[in-house]
Amino acid sequence: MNSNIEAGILGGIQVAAVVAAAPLLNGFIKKIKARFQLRQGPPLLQGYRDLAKWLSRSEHIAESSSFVRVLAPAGVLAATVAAVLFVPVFSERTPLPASGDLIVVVGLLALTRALLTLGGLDSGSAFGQMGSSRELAVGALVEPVLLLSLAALALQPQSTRLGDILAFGDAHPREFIGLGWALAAAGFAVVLVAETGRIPIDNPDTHLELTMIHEGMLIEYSGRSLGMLHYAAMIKQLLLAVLLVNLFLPFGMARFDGLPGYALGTTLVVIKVALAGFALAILESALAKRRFFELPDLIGAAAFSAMLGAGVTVLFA
Amino acid sequence: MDDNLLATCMTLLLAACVSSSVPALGRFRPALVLSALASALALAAAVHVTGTGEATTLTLWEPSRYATLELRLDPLGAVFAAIVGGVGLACSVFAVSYARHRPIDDLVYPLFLLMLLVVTCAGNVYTFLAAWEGMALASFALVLGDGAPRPRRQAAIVYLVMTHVATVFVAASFFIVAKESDSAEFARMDGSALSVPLASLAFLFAVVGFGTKAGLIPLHIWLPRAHPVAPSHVSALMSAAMVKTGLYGIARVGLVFLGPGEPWWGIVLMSAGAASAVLGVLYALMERDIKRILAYSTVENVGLITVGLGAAVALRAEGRDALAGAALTAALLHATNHAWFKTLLFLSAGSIQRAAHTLNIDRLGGLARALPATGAATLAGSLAIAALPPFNGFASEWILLRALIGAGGAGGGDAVQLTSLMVAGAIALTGGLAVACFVRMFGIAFLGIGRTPEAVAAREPSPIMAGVLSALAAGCLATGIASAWVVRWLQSVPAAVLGAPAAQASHGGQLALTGGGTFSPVVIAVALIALAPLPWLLARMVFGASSQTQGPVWSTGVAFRSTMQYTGTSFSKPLRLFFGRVLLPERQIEVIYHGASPLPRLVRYSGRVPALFEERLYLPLRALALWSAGRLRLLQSGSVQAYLLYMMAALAVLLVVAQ
Amino acid sequence: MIAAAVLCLVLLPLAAALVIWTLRLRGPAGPLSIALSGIMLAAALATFVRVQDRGPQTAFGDWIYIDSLGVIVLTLITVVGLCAALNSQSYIAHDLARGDLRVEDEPRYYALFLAFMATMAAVPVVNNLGVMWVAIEATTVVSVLLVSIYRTGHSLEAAWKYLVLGSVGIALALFGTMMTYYAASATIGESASALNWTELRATSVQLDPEVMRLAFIFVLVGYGTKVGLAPMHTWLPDAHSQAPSPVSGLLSGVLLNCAVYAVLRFRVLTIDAVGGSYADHLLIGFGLFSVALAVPFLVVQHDIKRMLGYHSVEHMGIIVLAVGIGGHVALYAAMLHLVAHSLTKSSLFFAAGSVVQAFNSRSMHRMRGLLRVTPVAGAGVVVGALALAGLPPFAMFTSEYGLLLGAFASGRAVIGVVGMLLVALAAASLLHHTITAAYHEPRPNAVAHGISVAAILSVFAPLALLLWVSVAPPARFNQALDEAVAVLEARR
Amino acid sequence: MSYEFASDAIDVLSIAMLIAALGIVWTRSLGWALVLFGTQSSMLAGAALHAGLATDSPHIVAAAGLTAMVKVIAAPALLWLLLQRLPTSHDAQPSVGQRTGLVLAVLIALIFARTLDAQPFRTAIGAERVLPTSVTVMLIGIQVMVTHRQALSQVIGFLVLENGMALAALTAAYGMPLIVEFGIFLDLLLAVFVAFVYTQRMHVIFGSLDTERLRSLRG
Repeated sequence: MNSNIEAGILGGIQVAAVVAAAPLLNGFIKKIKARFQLRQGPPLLQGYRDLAKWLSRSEHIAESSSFVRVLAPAGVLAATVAAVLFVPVFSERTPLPASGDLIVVVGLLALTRALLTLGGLDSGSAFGQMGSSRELAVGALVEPVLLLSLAALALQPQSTRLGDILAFGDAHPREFIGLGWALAAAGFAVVLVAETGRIPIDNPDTHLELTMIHEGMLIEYSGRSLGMLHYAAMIKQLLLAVLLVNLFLPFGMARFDGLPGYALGTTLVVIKVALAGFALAILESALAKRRFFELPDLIGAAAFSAMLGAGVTVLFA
Repeated sequence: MDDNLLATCMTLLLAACVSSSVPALGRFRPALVLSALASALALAAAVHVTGTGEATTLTLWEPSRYATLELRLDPLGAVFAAIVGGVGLACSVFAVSYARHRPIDDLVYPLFLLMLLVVTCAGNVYTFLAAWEGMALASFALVLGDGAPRPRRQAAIVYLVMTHVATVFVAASFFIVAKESDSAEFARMDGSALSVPLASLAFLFAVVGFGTKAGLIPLHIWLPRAHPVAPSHVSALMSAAMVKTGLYGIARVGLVFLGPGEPWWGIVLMSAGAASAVLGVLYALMERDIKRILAYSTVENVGLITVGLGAAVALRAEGRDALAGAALTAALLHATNHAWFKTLLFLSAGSIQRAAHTLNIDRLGGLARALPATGAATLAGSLAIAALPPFNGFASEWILLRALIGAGGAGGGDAVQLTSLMVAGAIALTGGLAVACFVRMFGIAFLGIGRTPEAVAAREPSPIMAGVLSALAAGCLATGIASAWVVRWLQSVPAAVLGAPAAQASHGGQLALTGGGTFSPVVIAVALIALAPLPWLLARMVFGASSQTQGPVWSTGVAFRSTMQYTGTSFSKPLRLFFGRVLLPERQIEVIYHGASPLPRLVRYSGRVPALFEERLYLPLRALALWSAGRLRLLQSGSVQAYLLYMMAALAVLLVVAQ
Repeated sequence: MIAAAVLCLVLLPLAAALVIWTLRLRGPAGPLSIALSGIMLAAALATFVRVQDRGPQTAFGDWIYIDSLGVIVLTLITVVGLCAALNSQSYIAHDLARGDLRVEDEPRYYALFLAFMATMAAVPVVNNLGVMWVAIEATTVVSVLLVSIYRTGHSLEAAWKYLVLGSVGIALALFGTMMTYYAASATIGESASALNWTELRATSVQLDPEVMRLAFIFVLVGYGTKVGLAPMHTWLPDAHSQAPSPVSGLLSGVLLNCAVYAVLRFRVLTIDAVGGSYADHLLIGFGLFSVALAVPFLVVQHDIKRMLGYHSVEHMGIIVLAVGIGGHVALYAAMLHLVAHSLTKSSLFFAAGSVVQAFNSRSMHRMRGLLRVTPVAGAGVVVGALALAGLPPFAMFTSEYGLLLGAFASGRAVIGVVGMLLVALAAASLLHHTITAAYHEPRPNAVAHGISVAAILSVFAPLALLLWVSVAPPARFNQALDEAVAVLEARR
Repeated sequence: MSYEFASDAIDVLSIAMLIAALGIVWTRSLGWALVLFGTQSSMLAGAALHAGLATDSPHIVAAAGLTAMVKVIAAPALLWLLLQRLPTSHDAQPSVGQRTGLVLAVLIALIFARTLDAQPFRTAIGAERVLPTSVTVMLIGIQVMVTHRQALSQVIGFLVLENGMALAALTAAYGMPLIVEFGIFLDLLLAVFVAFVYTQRMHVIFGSLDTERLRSLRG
């Protein structure tokens, strides 16, 4: 009985931590990018100030919007936070291990994409609908890559629970790391860039309507709804970063249990996520945005590598 | 208890047929009311049989010496009987206010329901084949209606012809098994002792014969033509229930009759299913008529169910019965879930048709505000069919993917493992495309502002219809959340077919597969429902209430008009280009200039995605057949001498041969 | 009692025909033919009941012998005959009014009609196979005159081909009968009764196999021409499309049955004498070839009556195929198919007759909007087409099911499946043509046409009978089919 | 009359009938064809007479008489009458050359003589050669119908076919019961009469007896 309460508290802490740290990672990436462009860049905590600004502002609603205008932001944020419940952040123990696995996480991410695009379509403005159309096109290509890369990892531990994958990776590093793992990691990296709307697939900082995918859908939103949507985007970014680092570099996360385990886990996660953020920032500064209709080649390559990874794992496991 | 439930259901349906001929009762639509009642009874009987797991038999009469009409409802058949009952109930109630009163339809509709039921609970080969052709005939009559426009007539004829030819394969497959166990009774037919080539032939015949009815690619060409022309309540019945009888046939032959079988059978089935799923949803994305979108989406969902069946066959051939049970459970659960949301979407299409007189999404728009009830129900249906939590579509997709990933793991042959993983990838792609397809359908049709006066003037057609839609939407959500108990209800089928139940459902609504993997739809739903209002309450506490102001949509300073919105075609343009090599889209752009000025006066765009299978496979075949028939026709040249020569030749050949 | 029945069946109509021909009766000829057909039906039903209760009946010494196989064919002749007589009233009246038929041809038509009925009725009742040959030759001669009653170039051409091919076929059949007589005379002796079916059947095992092998070939090619089996079928579509529709109904419905009846008689003798599956292989070969050859002609056919003619070739092929496959189930299916085909095909020809008269053309392209211009006849055509295509609840579905079941039971599965696929293709083209014609929008100038009560009865009575026999057949019907199959099952 | 004499006579007469049939194939004039047919029928009657007397069975003798009446006198006379009344040319209009027609007929004779020779046709009179000859005459009859466009030639071809069969029936196979024989002749006469009526009607409608005109019903 007490283990349930303890797990519940730990789960709550994990969710709260992720929700709290999300804007920080975003600020960190912006700061590194600015440094590369030899400029000061916004302060690390600017993300929090932006959120506070949006959440307190009044909203301007389009006449032509329907009940979807209310449903979309609420649904997107709820789904994103719900996804955090099934992801191992500080150790291999996830808040609700028996209730969901990688398929549920993929499903919840798909739910966020669906509600976000519906929100974009709601008001009828061409920019929002263009954003939705492109987000769905990219999303449709990304989903198989996401599933296959995670499935490739799930083959060896014979379980799709993310916690088990992490524990297996930590316990048998030699079998875990291999060609299959590398290909799956490459695939997942492209997924991370695509889902968070980073260059070379999408440009997060632009306000040029015709080029933005993710920002396009939010164009009709203002005030608190806009704040919620941005917040959900930041949480998803942190969530995917955590997934990338924890599942593909699970070393040391499941070594001890109890307080010392969490401490070690937390420090490792913070370092790894920072490194990931750093890498993302380098990527954004080095590359330019690809033309939209060239994306299938990039995501297609990722899909191929994820599929190959899964195949290799099967044949040589 | 179930057999007299079945008997009363049959008599009610026959009474419905007879009542249609009584003009006086016309206004009360006795046929539909009786059909609804009968469907409810059938649903009850079927649910009870699957729940308890024991079969019930009912012998009717003997139309001829070696042909007896006999019913036998066993757990596998009862699942599909339940689907027919449930869908029949919803469609009949919906039809009371939706369907125009045509005496012929009132006669044929209950007959169609009766045939559907008899197919699912046929006890022997003769009853099955008689009901199978009767079902094809009845649905043909409903699709044909008064045969008014030419495409509707052609669609109906193509459908009847393809089904009639496919029935020969079905009969051949049954007879191969019947000859082996020298009995035509389903209970005693067992082909496990068949030699491998003969059993494979029986299996392939079954896949071709039943695949045509199910709509598997490349045998699907009748489906997207026949469903849209039928009245909505008939399309719903065809898409949600009739198509499943094809899958029931494949399951009956592949899993029950042919014993463990060969792994490559499963691989063939899984590949056909995956192809149907991906191509089905891709074509659905390119369609503009709602009913054609839903018809292609039926091809997709049939593909998903076939993947489940294929996995079950392959895994059972390799002896991994736990995973095979999971795959079979996934297939059956998806069959029931599909019945829920496909019926909902087709009936909502009927409601839209009645309200806005068109189903072309490029001429709708803004219906969410005009038809709130239909809009909300269609949104629920769209999210469910796109397999998104917390709806029922996600539950069956989860079990399917979990079974496939499990099949990909160690323990089986490499071929099965690789195929399972590739198919899992294909299903994920299908899921992504399905999200795109149904967000497009719902978004373009229901959101934004009306593109035509009819769309703007649309109003909720009738409370009964809205009521049925809301009930179905609630059903999608409820069966999503309670899918653990639905799976427990289904367990009698894997237990009967594979010898071991494949999944347990614990009290907390958590679903655990014996092949490994747990999942709790209740927890996910609670999390979503709790987390949705939480941030807003927190924000209200911290930042106080946020005021709202109304205003027109921002369109770069120009007055916002409905033509500025995206249309269905433009919305699916990115995906059309991404999958260009598969879809081979065609387009013509004509630019007309005004005298010398460089500004174009008129740009005319026309584009289409060709129906590849029809144009590259079926039409050339038909042309060849007509050409060769024309050549052979010269044999009847009209000259008596030639005819005498034929006789002389026949006589000479026989005299020489027979010595 | 049987002697009286046979007199009513054969001599009475002949006498009436003679009277009508000589006295040039015009007015009463029609009703008289209906009355006589009614009497013949009553006689046939009485014989049917008597044969079923007291076994095979003989009369006039043993010149007349009716067993259960014969009585089924006989009853079908009279049932379809009565409907044909009913249909003739309105059909001939319409043609007379339009001038297609000359006034003095009316008595000739009814005289020949009754003669045709008489000669056909004679075939299943005679014991002597030689006399049976004479009766079949007589039916050919009489029906040739009926086919050419319109005195147009086309009907003359059809009649000429029918006469030439029919006569050559019948001559070959005679040669076969003669060789059977030769083989029989070695065992029974040279008496006239050597060709009697009763004696032949009793001593069939001792017949000389070599001679019987040759005899069956000539019989099969000879009578096969009358049955319409490919490649001897070429006269059938011409004759059946040019003849007046009531006559086409008789030709397709029951005359082909008489020819099949003859082939079945010789098949039993050959199997007993030659043994093994010699006869069955020939029958399967001809059956499959007929069904296969009919399909291309059905796919591109536009003339409704020629299409029905080719369907007769196809369905006779099915019956012969089923008999060839053998075994109790397949033989039962063959007999059921024989009955169902007679009723369906005759009803279809009667309905097609009034449709052709309404549209004044036989081309299905011109018959647009069948269900709107001629609703009742159109409905008859559509329902008949569904029955002919072998869709439930009609009996042809059960018989085709039986054929496939029998094929698998007797190890000839591949033949069964190939046959059924060809039949499905033929049914597909039939459904396509009829439904397109029935549901197409009618031509603007098409005016709705009524249909006389007699014609309605002639179209829907056989269909009602068919439905009764298919869904809930009376015990007597099943028993009759069983006994017929018993006759067909050879001893060896 | 002894068996040997009768069987030799039948052999000779059957060979003669074969030659007559070849003559019909060769000739282009309908008149000659009718004459050849008449002679062939008379030979048939002779052979039947011999067989009847040898086996002293009255019904074969009666059949011989019937043959003489119907096939030697009635049928040719009927056709000659028709030929006179219709102002058509007496050309038999063969569709193949005379020589090729003859070669074809001889070919048929050889093939079927050989294949049917193996038949163990033991007859009382011992005329083993008769069956192959009769089948050959039948097939030459069909060949005449196939290779000639003239309607009357086709009728003559049909009659030759009947003769071939009657030869086998009367001599080798003890004939048929009288009642059946009578029926056969009646039918033969009826068929010729109907053919007679139709050739006249054909002449009225088409103006000639060329069956090429009868090719409009196709497909």
